[in-house]
Amino acid sequence: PAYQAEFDAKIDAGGYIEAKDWMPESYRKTLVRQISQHAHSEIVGMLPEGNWITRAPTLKRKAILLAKVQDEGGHGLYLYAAAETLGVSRDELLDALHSGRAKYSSIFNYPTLTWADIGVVGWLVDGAAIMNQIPLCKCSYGPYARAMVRICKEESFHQRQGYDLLLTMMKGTEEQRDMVQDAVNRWWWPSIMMFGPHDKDSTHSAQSSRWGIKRISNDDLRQKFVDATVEQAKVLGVTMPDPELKWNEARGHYDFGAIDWDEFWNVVDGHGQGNVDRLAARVKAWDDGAWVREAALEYARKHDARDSRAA
Amino acid sequence: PAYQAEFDAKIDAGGYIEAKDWMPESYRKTLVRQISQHAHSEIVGMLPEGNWITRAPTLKRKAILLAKVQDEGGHGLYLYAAAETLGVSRDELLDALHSGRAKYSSIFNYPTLTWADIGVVGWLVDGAAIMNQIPLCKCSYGPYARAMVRICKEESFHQRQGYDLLLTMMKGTEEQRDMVQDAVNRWWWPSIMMFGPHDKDSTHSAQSSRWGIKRISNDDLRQKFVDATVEQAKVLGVTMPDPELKWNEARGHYDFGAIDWDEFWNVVDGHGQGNVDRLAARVKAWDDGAWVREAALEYARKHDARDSRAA
Amino acid sequence: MTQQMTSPEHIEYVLRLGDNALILGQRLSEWCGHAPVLEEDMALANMSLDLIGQARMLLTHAGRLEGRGRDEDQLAFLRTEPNYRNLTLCELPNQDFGRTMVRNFLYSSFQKLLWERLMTSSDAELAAIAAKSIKEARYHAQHSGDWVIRLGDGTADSHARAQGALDYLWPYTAEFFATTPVDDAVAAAGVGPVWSELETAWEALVMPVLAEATLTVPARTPFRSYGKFGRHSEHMGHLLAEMQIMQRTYPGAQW
Amino acid sequence: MTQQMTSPEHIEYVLRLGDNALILGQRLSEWCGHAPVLEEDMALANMSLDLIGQARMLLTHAGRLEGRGRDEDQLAFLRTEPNYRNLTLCELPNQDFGRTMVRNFLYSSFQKLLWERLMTSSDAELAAIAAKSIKEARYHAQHSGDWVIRLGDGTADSHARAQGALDYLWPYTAEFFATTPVDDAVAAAGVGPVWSELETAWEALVMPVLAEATLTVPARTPFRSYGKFGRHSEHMGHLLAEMQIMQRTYPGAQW
Repeated sequence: PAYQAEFDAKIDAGGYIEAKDWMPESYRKTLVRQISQHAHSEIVGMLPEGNWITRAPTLKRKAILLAKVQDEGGHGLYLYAAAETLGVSRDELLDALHSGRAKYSSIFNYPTLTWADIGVVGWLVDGAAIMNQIPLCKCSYGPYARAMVRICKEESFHQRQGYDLLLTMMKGTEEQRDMVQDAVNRWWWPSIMMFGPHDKDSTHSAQSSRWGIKRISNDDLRQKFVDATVEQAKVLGVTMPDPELKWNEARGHYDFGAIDWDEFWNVVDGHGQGNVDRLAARVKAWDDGAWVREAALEYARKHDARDSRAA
Repeated sequence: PAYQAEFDAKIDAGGYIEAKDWMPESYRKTLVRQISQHAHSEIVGMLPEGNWITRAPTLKRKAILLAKVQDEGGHGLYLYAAAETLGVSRDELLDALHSGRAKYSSIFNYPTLTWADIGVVGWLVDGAAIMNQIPLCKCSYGPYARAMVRICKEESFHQRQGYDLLLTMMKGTEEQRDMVQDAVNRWWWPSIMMFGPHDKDSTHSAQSSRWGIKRISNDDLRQKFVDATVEQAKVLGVTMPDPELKWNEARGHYDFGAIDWDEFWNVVDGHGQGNVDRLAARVKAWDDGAWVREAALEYARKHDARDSRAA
Repeated sequence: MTQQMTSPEHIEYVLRLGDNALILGQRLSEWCGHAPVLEEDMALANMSLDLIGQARMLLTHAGRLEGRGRDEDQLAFLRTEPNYRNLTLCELPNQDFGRTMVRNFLYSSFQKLLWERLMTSSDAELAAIAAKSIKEARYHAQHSGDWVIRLGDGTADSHARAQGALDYLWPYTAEFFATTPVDDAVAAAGVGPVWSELETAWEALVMPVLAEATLTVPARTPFRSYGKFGRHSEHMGHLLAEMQIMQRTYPGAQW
Repeated sequence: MTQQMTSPEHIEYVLRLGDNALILGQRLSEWCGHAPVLEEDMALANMSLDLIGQARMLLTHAGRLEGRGRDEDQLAFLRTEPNYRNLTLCELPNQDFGRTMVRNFLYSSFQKLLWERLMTSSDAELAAIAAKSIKEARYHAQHSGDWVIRLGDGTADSHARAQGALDYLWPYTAEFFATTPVDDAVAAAGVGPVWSELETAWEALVMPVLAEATLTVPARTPFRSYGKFGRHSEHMGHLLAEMQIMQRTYPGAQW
């Protein structure tokens, strides 16, 4: 209880909780769930973009995409490291992913069908991710907050690159413009679903908000994203697949149509073959790599043994 | 000895030995080696052509190539069946192939690098094969002779299709004609090596000739092939990569340059990564299919058991 | 050439039939030389050949209906991905022999029903193609159905693989029966059936075989695939890259 | 731009360097998301990125030397197979992590020697590229060499896999040192070394690591591969079909 009071005071003062500090078990659990889910999303998220690396249309774009996917691997690393400060190992977390117990952002279950998807994923998906993540840079858990600062910086770079890719395509042939519009049509609704259920249907928000893990509500973030993105769409010359999308002078915001939550929950619940394929790809990589990890361990064991004999 | 005399008489009279007939052990062994080597060549030979099925430039050509490769599988089947009449099982023969004990025609270790290779393989490789095989249609072992009749008929159909493919390409663009010439450059020498060593260096010929398993000498068949093929090359408009190739009025045949037998023996002895890749592909197919073969056996076993219980 | 009955829906319907045959034929052709036994190498090549043959007739017919001078090869090799109308099921990777056979069974059972109905199409050319193709579909369904039973009721390993294949593929069969205005228009013109009407008959064909194979049919989920509407899986682009490369590299050349 | 020293051999020599980087970079990029541990996902992406970066500089330079207005992308994506001059080793499929690492080690050890020599090239642009690339090659050789040792001297299984990888790849390394008139001409102009001269130094680099990895170096066989002469393996066509498809499908488009 004394610990609890100290913890609460630190939270209320806007201070950071560090790994060595006492924290309530539910705080720890919530953070592990949230950070690992985010880490898993980064590494699963390498797959839809990785799908186009070998077919990138120019060497410059191939290099940009490679660097981006590499950054995502890096984000996964920071985040697993942040989760490890809370007393779980990366292997345990990966096991939860591979066995289907842990979740990752269901946005990555959607397929990347054309090169324009690479641009749209950068623009909309990374854009929505940043909107979600910026508040986390000031979240109450220090290691997570510091990881998010670095991640947000890189993500906004990725978003600009995605947008630049689309600008180039929109200046190209009619076929290229159609490709961009088609990709926007497929990714728009999934992107705005990335902010999660409406506030009234959201379970974790109150407690998380108290802890400074979730500082802004789903609906507020979503509105912010829509407002920013619709303006960018105008510059780009694409239209969002939502006839109800229009500026509301009174609210000072864009109104938009009703979200198809059945679709959202279907994808979250894994009733998508995308989920099956993504998970199978991760599990296969892990299983195929088992002999490599074992070899590295065995080599280290042998050489530690030799070294200590020599000593 | 009485059996031997009867066997010799039948051979001398140009009659057929059948599976149930007595035959010398060395005759049986020679035939098993020759027939199984031929069977293996057919199924390994599916690989270099199979390499282009998914990339065939038109649907018509894709269908022709599929049918051809299917025919080769069929030849493999007839030949394994002919070998089985001599008391070896297909599984034993395949085991000898997979373990590297049995040989197959080393021509199939060469890669198919462009679509023109598909035509040239039909024209030159099947052409040389037919030249080798026609005498076998009258060989002394009945089941083998009958298999060869059917095979030769189909092979000459394939050869015409290959030639037709090349004629079409030669009527096309300069790029297409270059592709054909390049393929001819790569396949010409390997094709004429298909007739084996010069008669003076050939080990099996005398006995095989006595048995009617090998009726015409390597060098005679090779000459016949060169004479026929050079004329076809003229019609096609390609040149063979042999500056010494020219009509010899006195001999009534084409003279040609010296064969690089080092190259021949390197490829026969498997000092080619082609050999490694082809064999690996066959072994992988066999190993990957083990569970299917086991399932079929187990299903048959269970249902035979059920049927006999029911009876 | 039956110009009076041609409509965009009619063309799309024929293209869809042709693309199914083309794309599954392409997939099956990848097996060439890699099957578990020689007899299956030949059977798979043979089924691929049947499907490529169907694709040739159907795409040629679609090109004529369209009237823009596109032949079978231009349609087969020079469209972009969203213009292919095949079922997603057809483009999925072969994976192992089990998945290949379960797919062939699910698909060719459906095709059998389709060709039966198309034999009386008001489009005489399509009816003729159906009359030829139905025999092939019957053989494909028989051959793959026999394997589904052997694998499902074989060893523990083969049962697990066959069940895994069915679990993986089953959700994609919902697409067979997804309603579309194209079907309604085509049915109204007597060209062919609305595919959703075939669901009951299809289940009556496949369920007994799956039962004999001791396989458990998965429950339907809300998952839907959209290949026949032109929205494909990630696998399609890789398949097309390989299939199209010659025509893309040498535009206009004769082969 | 050093026009006075440009010869067809010079262009081909630079193209060969560029194609090595391009094709191995393409292969390594296939690993993305599929490596044994996350750190290796990043390392492989990083090495691929280094190689694509080298390819961009080298192909741009080759295009300028050629003077026909071809940029890096036209050279990377719009040549036909025999015009690619990479070593066959670079185009072989990745297969498992072991084969990938053994290849990287054999190749980057060679590349390290090459860049060292090219830092003093009479072609100033090439010398500048070499100065940048040598750091990358050093890292690649270090990273892959560490893995070769760990895998070779790890478990029985990893030893067998590493040995199998070495047995498979070793024959292709003879191509590094195959003599060609191109090298002679280029060496005479001071542009770069004759590759065959590097054999002893290369063996001095790789042998100790292979020995520490407890691997047996196969005997040289008469087998020769000819990728750098434009005659590739069957694997190359499939790699190119995938790599080129966008440029082949949308000629002239900007991306």
